[in-house]
This record gives sequence, C-alpha cells and structure tokens, in this order.
Amino acid sequence: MKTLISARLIFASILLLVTGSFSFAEEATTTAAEAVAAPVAPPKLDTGDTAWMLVSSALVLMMTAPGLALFYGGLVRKKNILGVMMQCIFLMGMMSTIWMLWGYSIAFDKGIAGGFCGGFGAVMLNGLLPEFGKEVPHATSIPDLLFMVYQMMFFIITPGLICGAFAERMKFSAMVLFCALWGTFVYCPVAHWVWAADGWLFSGKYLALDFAGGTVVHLTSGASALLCALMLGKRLGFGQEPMPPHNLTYTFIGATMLWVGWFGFNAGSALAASPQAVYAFVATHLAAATGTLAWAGIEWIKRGKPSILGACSGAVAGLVCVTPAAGFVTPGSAMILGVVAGVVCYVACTSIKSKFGYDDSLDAFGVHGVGGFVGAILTGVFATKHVSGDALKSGLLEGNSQQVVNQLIGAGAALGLALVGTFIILKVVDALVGLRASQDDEIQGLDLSQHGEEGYIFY
Amino acid sequence: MKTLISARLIFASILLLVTGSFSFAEEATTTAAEAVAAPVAPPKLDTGDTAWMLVSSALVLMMTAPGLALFYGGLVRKKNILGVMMQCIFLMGMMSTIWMLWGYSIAFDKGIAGGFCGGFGAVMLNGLLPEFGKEVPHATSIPDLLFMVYQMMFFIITPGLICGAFAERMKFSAMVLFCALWGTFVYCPVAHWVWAADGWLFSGKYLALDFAGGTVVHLTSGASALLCALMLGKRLGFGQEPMPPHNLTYTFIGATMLWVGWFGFNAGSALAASPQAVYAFVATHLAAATGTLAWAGIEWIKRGKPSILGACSGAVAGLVCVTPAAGFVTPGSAMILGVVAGVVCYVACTSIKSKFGYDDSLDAFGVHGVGGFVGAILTGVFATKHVSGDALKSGLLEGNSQQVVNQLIGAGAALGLALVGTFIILKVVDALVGLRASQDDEIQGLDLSQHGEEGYIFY
Amino acid sequence: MKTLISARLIFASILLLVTGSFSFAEEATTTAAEAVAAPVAPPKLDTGDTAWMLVSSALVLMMTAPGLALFYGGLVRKKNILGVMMQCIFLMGMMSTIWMLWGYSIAFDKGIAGGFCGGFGAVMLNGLLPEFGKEVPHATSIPDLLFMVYQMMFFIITPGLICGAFAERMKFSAMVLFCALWGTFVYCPVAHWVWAADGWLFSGKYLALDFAGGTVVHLTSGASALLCALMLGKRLGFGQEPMPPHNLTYTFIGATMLWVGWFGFNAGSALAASPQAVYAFVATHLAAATGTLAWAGIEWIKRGKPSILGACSGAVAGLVCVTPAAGFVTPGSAMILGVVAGVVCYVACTSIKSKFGYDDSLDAFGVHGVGGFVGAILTGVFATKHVSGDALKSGLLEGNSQQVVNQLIGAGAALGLALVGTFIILKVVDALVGLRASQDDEIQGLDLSQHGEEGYIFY
Amino acid sequence: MKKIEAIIRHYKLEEVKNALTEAGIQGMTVSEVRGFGRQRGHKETYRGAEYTVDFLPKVKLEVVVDDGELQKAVETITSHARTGQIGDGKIFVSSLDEVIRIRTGEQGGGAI
Amino acid sequence: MKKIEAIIRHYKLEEVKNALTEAGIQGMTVSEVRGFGRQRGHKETYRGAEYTVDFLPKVKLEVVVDDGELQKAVETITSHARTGQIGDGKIFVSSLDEVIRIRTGEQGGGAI
Amino acid sequence: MKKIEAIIRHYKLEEVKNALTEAGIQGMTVSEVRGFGRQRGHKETYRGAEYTVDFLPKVKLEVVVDDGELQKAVETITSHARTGQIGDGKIFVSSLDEVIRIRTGEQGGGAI
Ligand SMILES: Nc1ncnc2c1ncn2[C@@H]1O[C@H](COP(=O)(O)OP(=O)(O)O)[C@@H](O)[C@H]1O
Ligand SMILES: Nc1ncnc2c1ncn2[C@@H]1O[C@H](COP(=O)(O)OP(=O)(O)O)[C@@H](O)[C@H]1O
Ligand SMILES: Nc1ncnc2c1ncn2[C@@H]1O[C@H](COP(=O)(O)OP(=O)(O)O)[C@@H](O)[C@H]1O
Repeated sequence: MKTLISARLIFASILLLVTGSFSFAEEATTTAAEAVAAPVAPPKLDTGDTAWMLVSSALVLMMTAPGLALFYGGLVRKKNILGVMMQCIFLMGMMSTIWMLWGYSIAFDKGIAGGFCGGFGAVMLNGLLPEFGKEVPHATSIPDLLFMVYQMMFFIITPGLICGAFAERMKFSAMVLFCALWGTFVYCPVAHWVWAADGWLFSGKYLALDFAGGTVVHLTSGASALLCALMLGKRLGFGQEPMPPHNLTYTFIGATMLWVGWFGFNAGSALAASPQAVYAFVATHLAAATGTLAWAGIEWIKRGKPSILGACSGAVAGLVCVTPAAGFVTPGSAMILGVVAGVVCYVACTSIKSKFGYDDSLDAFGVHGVGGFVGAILTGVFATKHVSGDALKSGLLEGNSQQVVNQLIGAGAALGLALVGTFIILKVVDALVGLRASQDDEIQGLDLSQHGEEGYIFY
Repeated sequence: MKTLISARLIFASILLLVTGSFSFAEEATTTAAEAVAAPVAPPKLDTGDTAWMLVSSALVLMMTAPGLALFYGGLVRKKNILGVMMQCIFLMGMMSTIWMLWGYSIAFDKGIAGGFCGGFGAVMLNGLLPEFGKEVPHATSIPDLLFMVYQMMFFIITPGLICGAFAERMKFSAMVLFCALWGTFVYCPVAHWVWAADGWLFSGKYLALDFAGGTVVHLTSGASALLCALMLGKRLGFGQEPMPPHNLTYTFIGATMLWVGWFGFNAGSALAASPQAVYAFVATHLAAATGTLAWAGIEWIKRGKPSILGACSGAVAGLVCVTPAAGFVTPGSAMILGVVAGVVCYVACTSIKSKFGYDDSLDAFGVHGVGGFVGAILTGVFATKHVSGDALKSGLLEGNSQQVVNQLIGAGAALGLALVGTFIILKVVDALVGLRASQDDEIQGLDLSQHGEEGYIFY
Repeated sequence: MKTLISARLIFASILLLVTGSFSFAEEATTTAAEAVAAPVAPPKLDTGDTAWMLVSSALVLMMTAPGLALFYGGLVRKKNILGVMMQCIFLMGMMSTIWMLWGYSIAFDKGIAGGFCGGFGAVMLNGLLPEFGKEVPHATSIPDLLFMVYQMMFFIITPGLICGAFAERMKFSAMVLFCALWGTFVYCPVAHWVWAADGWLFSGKYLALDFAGGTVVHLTSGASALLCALMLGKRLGFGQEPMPPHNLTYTFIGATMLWVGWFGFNAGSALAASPQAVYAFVATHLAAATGTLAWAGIEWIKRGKPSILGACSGAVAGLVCVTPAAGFVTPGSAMILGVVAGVVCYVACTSIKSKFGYDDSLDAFGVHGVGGFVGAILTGVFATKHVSGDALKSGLLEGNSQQVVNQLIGAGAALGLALVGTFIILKVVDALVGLRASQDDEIQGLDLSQHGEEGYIFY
Repeated sequence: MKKIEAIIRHYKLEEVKNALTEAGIQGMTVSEVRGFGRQRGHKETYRGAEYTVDFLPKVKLEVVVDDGELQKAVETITSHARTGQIGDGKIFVSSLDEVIRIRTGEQGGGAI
Repeated sequence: MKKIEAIIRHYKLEEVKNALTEAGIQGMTVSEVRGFGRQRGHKETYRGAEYTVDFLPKVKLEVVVDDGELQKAVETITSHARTGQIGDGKIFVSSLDEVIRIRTGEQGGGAI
Repeated sequence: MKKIEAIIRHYKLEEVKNALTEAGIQGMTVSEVRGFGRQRGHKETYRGAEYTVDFLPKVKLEVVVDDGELQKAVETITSHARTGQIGDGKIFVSSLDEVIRIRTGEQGGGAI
C-alpha cells in the first residue's frame, strides 16, 4: 500500500514537472506576474526588450562562471583552484534547480507569514508557463518566464560571492548544504522584501531603493561572508605562511568578465532596452572606471606602485557600490560612487581586516559587504527623479532626507536576517556534516581532497 | 587560348564574389528564403528579433572559440594544446568560407538528387544580398542573410566537435581535408533533410523534431567521432601511460563558456526574441543544471567525491540532450532530460568506453553522440504543443506515439549517412595525405610537430 | 579669499558632475545629437536597436579586456604579463573618465578651431542626460547617451592597441600620461574629422569612408605605435635573447574573443539592428575567416607548417582591414579584403620589420597600422551603394575613382596628425617622467618593478 | 664544503628557511620536485579512467655549507621539517670539490 | 650510498618507474629539466622571428641507493629508458656522505 | 669526471650557453630554481597583506665534463654569467663516480 502511494506521488510530481501546472494552486496563476516591478506596465510583449533581457540573463550567468570563478580562483593557492571552480558550477546546477522548484515562489509569490516571504503559488513555475500564442497579461513587456530566469541568475551568483570568505577550507558537502539553505531562508525573503510587488521595502512607507541588488545580493552575501569567516576560523598557516594569489592573470580575466557581465546585472534590471537601461549601463561603467582609478591611485600614493589586484578590486568595488543606484543616478553621481567605493573598500580590505584579524580569504565582506552597504546609503543620497522619472525615487540631494533613513532601515533589516540566518544555518550544517575540511585535507588542498583532481598538470 | 579562358573564369568568379549575383541562377533567388522554418512567417523585419539573432550568432561562434577550444584543450596533454586550438580557429576560417561558397546552398537551397541535398541556386550567397532599402520578402522577421550567418556558426562547430575523438594524433592536413569533405557531404545533406523547407524530415510523413540541432549537429558529429576513433586507432601509450587532463581550469572555463554560448545555439534557434525563445532559454539552462547535478551526483555516490570534470561533462551532456527539444518542451521536462543525459552519458564515457576499449580521446561520442541520440528520442516523448503552439509538434506524452518512431527514423538516417560518409571520407583522406601523425610527431606533440610552436613557456 | 573661490569651484564642479548640466553651455544641448551619422534619422527610440547597441557596447569593452589583454599578454614574456593587463584595465578606468569629462565633447561637439576638433558644449555629458520620459529629439533610434558610451569603448581600446608597440619596456607612469594626452590630442580630433556631423571627412568634398574606425582607430594607433617603437628603442637583449610568446594559449583566447567582440565593433557601428548591421556582421566574419586562412596558408607554404600565432594574427589582420568597409561592401568583397590583409600584414610583420629592425614588440604597427591603411584604401575600391543604399558611398569598382583619392587624403591626414601628435607627446612625457623603465626594472620585468606583483605563482 | 640536499614538504619550506636563516645560514636554493618513497600517491579518476599518481609534490632545498656548519644545518632542517608522518622527506649530504662566487671569482669557503 | 641522477625522456618515466619499483627500489625523486647534447633542438618561428630552441624537455630522475643496489638500478634505468635514438639521456653516479630520514632521524642505509 | 652546477641569472643563460658551446662543451642540462644569498628578495603586497618573497628566480645549469675541461668550463661560465652585481650566482663542483650514456651504454669520458 505504502509503495503504491509513493509510486503515485512520484508519478504525480513528475507529471507536474512535465506539464508545469497543478490544480490546487490554479488560482495563484497571476501572482508571479504581478510581483514584478513595473510602475507603468506596458502589457504587450516587446521583442527589443525581450532580446535585451535574454542577453542580460546570459551575461549574469557569465558573471558566475567563468567570471567569478576566475576572479576568485586566481586568488587562492594553486591547490584549491578547482575547489573554487567546482563551487561555482555546482551552484549553477543546484541553485537553478532550487529556484525552479521553490525559490522563485518564495521570493516573488504573494507574501505569506506577514510578508516575511512569498508563498507557494508559483512553486515549480506554476502560472509562468503560458500556452503558445495565448495572450497572457504580462507584468512587463517581457514574458514572465524570462523575468524568472533572469532572477535565477542572481540566485546563483549571490551564494557564489560568499564562497570567497570560506575559500580554501570549507568542506564541499558543507558548502552545498549551506548554500541551499542560505538561498532558501536568507536570499528569498530579502528578495521578497525588496523586489516583490507586495514587499515591505518595495513600496509604501519604508520604500528602499535597490535597483539591481545592492542589498539583496551584495550586502546579504557580504555580511554572511564575514560571519562565515569568523565561524570557520582562519586557514591553517594564516599569517605565517605566505598565501599570495597563485594566478593573478585569472583574477584579471575574471574581474574584466565581471565588468562586462555586470551590464546585464545592472542595465538588465531595467527589464527593458529603455533609456533607463542606458542610464544604468553608463552609471555601471563609470563607477567601475573610477573605482579602478581610486583603488589603484591610493596604492600608487601609499606603496609607490599601483597593483593589478588593486585595479581589479577597485573595479569590482565600484560595480558593487553602483548596483543599487544604477538606474536612479546620473553618470556624474556614479563616478562619485565609484571613487567612494574604491577608497572605502580599500580601507576595509587592508586596515580593517588586518586590525581585526579575521580571515576573509578573498575579501567577500570587504568588497561586497562594505561596498553594498555604502552603495545602499549613497543611493539614498544621489537618487534623482531626473533619471528614473519617479518622484518617489529621489534622494537626499533632491531634499528627500527620508530616503537615507529608509535605505538604512532596508540595509539594516537585510543585514539582520543575513547574520541571524547565516549563524543558524552554519550551526545546523556543522551539526550535520561539519564545516571544515580535515587538517590533512586542507594541507593537501581541496582539489585533491574534495574532488580527487589537480588543476594544472603542466609537466 | 586556355590561359585566356581561365583568366576569364577567374575574373568572372571574382566579379561574382564582389557583386554576389550571377545570371544563370537568377531564377533561384527566392529559394533560400523559403527554406527557412517558419510556419506563420511574418514578412516584416523586426529589430528586436534581429538584435537577438545577431547576438545569438556571436554566441554560437564563441562556443567554438574560446569555448570548445578551452573545453577540449584542457583535456589533452600539454604538448597538444595548440593542436586543439588550431583546429578550432582554422575551422572558423575554412568552414565559414565553404559555407559562403557552397555549403549554405547545399543545405538550404531547393532540393536536388531526390531531396538528398540542396541545389546550387544559393551558391556564393546568390539571392541573399538584397539591395539596401528594397523590400525583400523575408522568410522570417530577420534578414535571410542573418539566418545564413547564424547557420554558418553551426557549420563551424559541428566538425569541431569531432576533433575531440582524434585529438592528439591526427595530422593537421588530414584534419583539414576531412572537415572540408565531411561538412560538404555529411553535414549539408543532413541539415537539408532536417531543416530545409522541403527536407523530408522537416515536414510531412516523417516529420522529425530537431529544434536546434540535436541530430544535425550532435548525433552526426558524435557518430562520426566514434568511427574516427576506431579507424585512427588509439593514441600511443593509451592504457599504459597516464594521460590526465593537463589543465582542468581550461576545461572548466570552456564548459561554462559553452553553457553561456548555448543560449545562442538553442534560444537563437527560435529565430526571434519570442516567447518560444524564452522557453528554449529556460529549458537549456535547466537541462544543463540538472545534467551537472546528475553526473557529479553519480560520482559523489560511486567514488566518494564529485569531480569538476564530472560537473562540466554533465553540464555539456545536459546541453546536448536538450538541444533538439529546447523549443518544444516545458522547463520540467528539460530537467528530466538533463538528468537522463547526465546518467546515460556518464555510463557511456566510463563503462562502455572502457569495455570496448576504443580511444575516443575527449569523449566526443560519449557526450555528443550518445547525448544527441537520447535527446532525439526524448524530444519525441516530451514535445508539447503547449510550448510550440504547433499540434504537429507533440510527443508520446501527449499521445503522439508516432513521433518517437519518426525521431528514430530521423536519427537513424542521420546516423547512417554520418557513418557511411565518414568511412569513405577517412579512406579518401588516408589515401591522399595519411590520417595519423608519425610516431615521432605524436611523441613530440602536435604543437611542435604540426605547428612548430609551444603552448606555454613559463620559465 | 583664494580658498573660498577654489572651494566654490570645487563645489560647482561636483554639482555639475551630479546634475550633469550647467548653464553656460545650455544652448549647445542639441549639438551632440546632431553629430551622429544618420542619413535618414528616425526620431523614435527603438528597443531592438537599443538592445543591439547595449550589447555592442559591452562587446567592444570585452575586446579590450579580456580580449586584447590576453592577445597581447600571451605574446610577452612571463615577467611582463601583468604589465600588459594593467595597461588595459587602467585605460578602462582612465579613458572612460576622460571621455565623460571632455573627450566626447572634443570628438562630437560642433567643431571649433576651423573644424580641427569639437568644442566644449558637451563637456561632462552636457545635453546628453534627458529627463525621464521627456521626448528628446534623438539623432538616431537609440538614446544619444548610448551612442556616447558606445563611442567610449572605442576611446578605450585605441590607445590600448598602441601598447603593443612599447610593451615590456615603457614605464607605467609614462604609459598613463601618454595615453591621456594621445586620446585628447590625437584620437578626439581624428574622430571629429571622420565621424562628427560637421567633420571635414564626414561629408562634402573630402568624404572619406570609415564605417567602424579603420582610420580613426587602427591607422592612428598603428602609426603612433611605429613611432613609439622607434622612439623608445628596442627591448634589452632584442635580437640576442629569444623572446618567444610565453603563453600562446592566451594569445589564442584573446584573438578569438577579439573576433567575437568585433561584431559589436563593426556591426554595432550601424547604430541599429538593421540589414546594414547584418551586412557588416557578415563582412566582419568573412574577412576574419579569410585572413586566418591567408596568413596560415602562407606559413604552410613557406615554412611547411601553419602556426597558431599565424592563424590568430591573420584573423586580427582581416578584422582590422574590414573595419572601415564593413557596412559598405558585399560579403564577397570582404573575403577579398581578408585575404589581402592576411598577405600584406604577414609581409609587414615578417620581412619589413626585420629589414628595418625596429622593435614593434607585438606588431601593433604591422597589424593595425598596415591593416588599417590597406583597409582604408580598399574601402574606396569595394564600397557599393548596393549595401549602404547611399550613392555617395560607392567605390572604384562602381566607377567612383574619386573615392580612392579621398580615402588616401583621409588616411594621410590621420597619419599626419598621429605622427606629429605622438612625436610631441612622447617628447613631453619623456621630459616629465621619462619614457623607459630603468634597465634593472626591465630585466626584473614590469610586473614586479612597476606593480610589485607576479603573474603566475604555480609552485 | 658540503652540499645538503633536503626533500621536504611544501608547507614546511617557510619554517625551515626561517630556521636556517636564524641559524646563520645565508644562502640556499630550492626547486620543485615530485617524489615518492614510503608515502605513495593517490588515485585520480578522469571520466572513469583511473590513474595512480605516484609522485607527490615536494620541495628540494639545496644548501651549501662549510664542513663545520654541516651538523647545525642538518639538525635545523630535520627538526623543522619534521611532522612525524610518512612523507617528511630525506636529507642527502655530499662533498663538493669547489665553490666559486661568480660575481667576484672568490673560491672555497669565502664564496658560500 | 650512491646517488644516481638520470636524465631521461618524458614518456619513458612511467616505464622506468615501474621497472625500478619491481626491482625493489622504493623511492625516487623527479624534476623537470631541459637539456641538450648530441640531440639539438628545433627552430620555432613567431611572426617571422626565428628562435633556435636548444634545450629540450627532459626528466631528471634521482635515486639514492645502497652501494650494493647501484648496478641493478643503473641497469634497470638504462634498459628501460633506451629507445636507441639520439637523446635517450645520461646517467650520472656520485657518492653521498650521509643520508637522513627526516621523520625518524635514521641515518645511513636504513634511511633510504 | 666532474659535475659543475652553476646557479645563474635567467637572462644570462643564452650567453653562457653559447660561450660553453663555443668552448667545445657539447651538452648541458638546466632547470628552474629559486634562491637567495646576499641578494635578498622583495616585498609583494596583495590587498594589504605583505609577503617577503625571499626566493628569487634563478637558473641552475648542470654540466658534466672531463677533468681536463673543468677549468675552461668554470672560467667560461664565470666570465659570461658575471654582471658584477649581487646575485650573479655560484658554481659548485663535485666529482662523479660514473657517467653512462643510456642510448649506447658507453661509460666514462666517452659518454659525456
Ligand atoms: N631512494 C630515494 N631516492 C631519492 N629520493 C627519495 C628516495 N626515497 C625517498 N625519496 C624522496 O623523499 C620523499 C619522502 O620519502 P618517504 O619515504 O615518502 O617518506 P619518509 O622519508 O617519511 O619515510 C619522497 O617523496 C621522495 O621525493
Ligand atoms: N655534458 C653534459 N652535462 C650535463 N647534461 C648533459 C650533458 N650531455 C648531455 N646531457 C643531458 O643528456 C640529455 C641527452 O643527451 P644527448 O647527447 O642529446 O643524447 P644521447 O645521450 O643519446 O647521446 C641532454 O638533453 C642533456 O639534458
Ligand atoms: N649557501 C648556498 N647554498 C646554496 N645556494 C646558494 C647559497 N648561497 C647562494 N646560493 C645561490 O646563489 C644565488 C646567488 O647568491 P647571492 O649570494 O645572492 O649572490 P652572489 O653570489 O653574487 O653573492 C642565490 O640566489 C642562491 O640560489
């Protein structure tokens, strides 16, 4: 009897997977569509906007790999390069699956639990799979399914960023478990608050601006990264052995791919090939540019020579910082954001880290946490209705001092959930499989110990 | 007299090259335009669709290089890395030229020889070069010339895939000759059957579904690859010396670039920035995701650790398998396809290969041949009119059991031509220039012996 | 008093940076918009065109990095790889900033100084930042701001190309200063002549065709590169020590990324997802293809084996040569251009260089200077109104022999300014900071001496 | 004059180097080697093909010393490179006929 | 105790290693070297610039053995590394003063 | 027979090689090493973390010669590898018991 039931269950869920709809949630069909940010939603599909969003989705995936994988991979020691890359590609597999199965629903479906997160109406993409040719009311000028897959790419890269903090020492199984839980219980709720149509930060009294994920992506991952670094402890030999980047050419390739991919991340967040997307594109590029100059410039002054790692770090810092602001600010403001990010993240990655002595291996906190926070605040300062056309989206410089407060509230709330969530999840994962690789495994390197392979066999 | 004639001939063909039209084929002008798959062809050009197809063409080129070149290049020994890369870039040069000169015509012009292949009406792009501003009846919403160049990129990568089978031992001159002949006599006919408007598999009784080239690209190249591996014999020292991948970081970069580029391959095959393209995009991504998890998962269970090579292989297997299905199936079905591909290709690359003992160096058969075949069959199972809007394009699950038969017929026919064609071509090439590099050359490595260069000079 | 004034000045310019407009130039607002090349300008924004131009901008940035950085980086010795990469990323920062502040204005604003260059009306993007939703008269179907950022990417890569000539020996500070001055005083004026609405080469008597920058980008950078090579002198040990490329795999990756990115460069120069863009796309690809075959083919004949460096060089030579012609010629003509480029640049990089004995380290002159010149002339030969629809844009083969003369005038003028400008700038930079790294620094390598880092730490 | 060749673990190099420097040894040369002895390698599997990787990465440290310093040097290396687990490595000592400093042409002990 | 240094071809390493192991030799160290002798290099051309690459990649195998095992080891290497073509390589034999096993401090023959 | 090991600067290798070849030395083997002596390394900073890189890249040249050729070889190396600045490197000379040419089995001077 029992086997019969479970056989029917399995059959039912496969059917559901294949057809993409199920009856008990039929009434929730339009939820996801409404959840999309679109003040004056044009109901007709537009091929230009669709083309741009298809490309943007591909670009954001490229940010995770090869982009981030190379950026991070170059910074670790040779024996851990595959470990980093494996994290990235495995996340591409796992987070995509989770997003399809329940993540999208928890993030963008109508809120439950007092708006803490979305419901289960869009589980397994329910309601997102229109029949061919049938006119469906779209939330924007692109198919809702495209919005879903675009957001999926963000869901992949965000835990990927955290990996920088525990690189070279976390067990692979622990990483997998951690990211699955973190995505579900930290990312999805914060995404719901900030971007869902009924999110408490998306509109209303606490409206917090986050154009492309400064808070959702960078602040949450950066803060969680710091906690990971603290709770996992330092790498063996940290502070005694030298641990220089083993391949800065990879770090450079990765950084510049991130730069290119970020156009999809930020300008894509306009969800259309619109003038706002162009604004976001320009802001993104200029912040990266001035971030590069700022970080490399400080080094030039302080140590006599600008370094390529500094230039790359500055570019990424600028990109992180402009993320929440991209579609709300003028190009000039973006340049200021880039400079500030370059300077502040430089200080975070050098003085602060060495002062407190935690081992945030690849500066996931120093760049994404700090840069994300600074960006959130400065968005509240520089946002202008001139660019977004939305009077609600203006900042301190246009006299809306409330916006800075709201940005702080938004950032604070995200920070809170990230820290509490990460703490609990790490404890759970530790209890289940243990967090750190064994000492022997760490010395041998994660490539061999976790994956049984070597990165380079050049002889 | 003779020189005069040949001088005139040369002059005539240069003229033809420059002007792109010639009189004797004037009547065939519209053939190529009709050959494009478009049930309800919108006659007006659309900038959004054009934008997406320009990008898709670029993405598919990126798949060959750097994508495939890195994926394959990392798997060979250090002394053969340039050999792999040279194959890719030379194919980019040669196959493009062939496609422009006669390939496109043989594939997409009106059928000759009882429908075996296209005719010569579109040789040298005859009829594809509209005068500026003149309203030409387009087969789709993009210029026919764009369709031509998009298809050109497929013509480049397909023989490139075969290179994985004879890597590290085929003479460069033999490779060049083989690919030129194979492209003309195997690829073009199969492309004609499957995609030309009057192709016998494109419509009618034997209608076989192949959205983006599962049969045309992967099955033909994979089957041919197996035969190449068998006819060329094993690499020297195969089974005795270790031949591990010399640079798995390249393999990873290549695999993830393939993943990104595949959006152009599959979603581009909708020939428009349409909802169907979005469906194809999502299906592609999800199949890659579950393929990754499946292959890495099996390894995790069987050898205790998931490997990065496994994850990359799984991703590619999933992508191959979903290729014929991408625009016809739901996201859920795509996930199933990915899992099946991961499992089946894993078995093909491990047990089957070692059982039969052929040396398919980089598993061109194990991944593309097997994955392509499985994909062809499963497309006949999971295709749904819900996605494509075409009642003819539904599969077994919607009660159309004939479709599976048709898929088998299509796959079988392609397989047959691929095997027979490859056999004859290899024999011809062997007679003309010899297939294998000399033993000394193979030991020295193809980089030095075939190209006089070394890949890395790190000292 | 003085401090008060300067404080006000600083405040004023920050304000200006943020708001993006200032009163004294209010009347110049439409200048930039008019400056764009658009015979029959459609005044309405088009999402498809916008999507394509967003992507093109990203592609052109990708050409500089990772593209060019890898292409050049692989060719230097291991100890100078980061030096090359740093030049690229720093230029991404610096040239973008300059373009935003004054470069765009000097290039595209209404001419001053008798048409020598543009004025200051569009300084700090004045007039390019429309208020949201306000209907602005656009010069083309894309926002003017998008045109600005697209052109910015050209401004980045052009000095980057010159770096190939003085690689492995120029001081970093000298490189920075040189590029800032060169961009302002050489690139911007030439861009104005060739592409600004009132440029003397853009229309009228001296109309010179340059679709995507053969003259503006390649000829100027190539000629300047030659002068740099001559004035800086040879690398220490040149001609005595072997200086083979340290990593041809990087050179290959870079070359193929350039190939892909060049679609944005050339097809993007249509400023729309139009049939002309498709023509440019096809021409670009085919010229690269035949360039590859030509260069590799010559090697095959002359040294018995085709080399991968040859194939990559041929591809780039073909791409350079087709750049001015891309949107004006048929696919067949593009193939001829590619062959000519492959042959001529081969001769330039081998015989000519070794005959005169200058040390153009990475053949910036041999490929970009020579290829750019040949392309400029051949554009005057092969341009056809069939493709561009503009009777003024036809060449010698359509009986317009004047066009070749005009092409020579255009190329000559650009060459003149490039040589004179580069000479003066190098003298100035030499006087200010010195051009060459010290002998010790050069022996140690630029990575360590200029940036204090090592590229690969594989042990 | 003696040449000491020590095959040690990678991550011990920094410690050994510092200890030798403190012990007054002023110069040394290292190179990357791979080796095995009691400690054998591991298996690597690539798509089902299994390879036994016998050779493990080690560092070879070469130190040339005056006869009088030999013992101190050997002891310093032994104590700092030791973990007690198989694979710690070996020290080989041999005699040199001559040592020359290229820069000055000095020979013998003074050249070290 | 003797140190055998053998310069051999890359693709012979696996075979030589196996033969030595079968012959009872329990440890060895290899490193990447480049060299030339009778066998000279080849020419490489990069965009017309021709370089003579004299040094060819070889593998250096170092095996330390007791005096009694020397001959067996040398013969094993010679016979398995041989192809008969120029470039097969050389074997250099020298004497060691001392061998120490770092893990245990053992000296002499027992440390090998 | 003597083994000459010379640690020299990278960019001197070509010159030394040519000089040795002209002096009639017919074979040699080189490898990549890192070392320090009087010449100490530099500092590298990565995002504020400062590392002292003590070991500098050098090339180790190994030449085996008949006793009679020793002096010529050493002098050739010394004179061509010298720049006069700290870090020029060292030459170590030791005796070999035996030299064998793998290809032919020849031993002694003839095998070199
Ligand atoms: N007979 C030998 N000849 C040359 N090198 C050896 C020999 N035995 C061991 N080695 C080197 O010493 C290293 C450590 O030796 P091993 O026997 O594994 O550990 P332990 O010295 O702790 O017993 C090996 O990896 C190898 O490089
Ligand atoms: N005099 C020498 N000193 C050091 N190494 C040598 C010497 N002669 C040869 N070798 C090394 O032995 C290798 C093979 O020598 P070679 O003369 O080419 O072949 P064979 O030993 O077959 O005559 C060389 O590549 C080099 O590494
Ligand atoms: N005692 C030593 N043992 C082994 N190698 C040494 C020793 N001293 C120096 N070397 C090697 O010689 C190189 C040059 O030595 P150094 O003292 O810096 O210069 P110089 O010989 O000009 O005084 C070092 O980098 C190191 O590789």
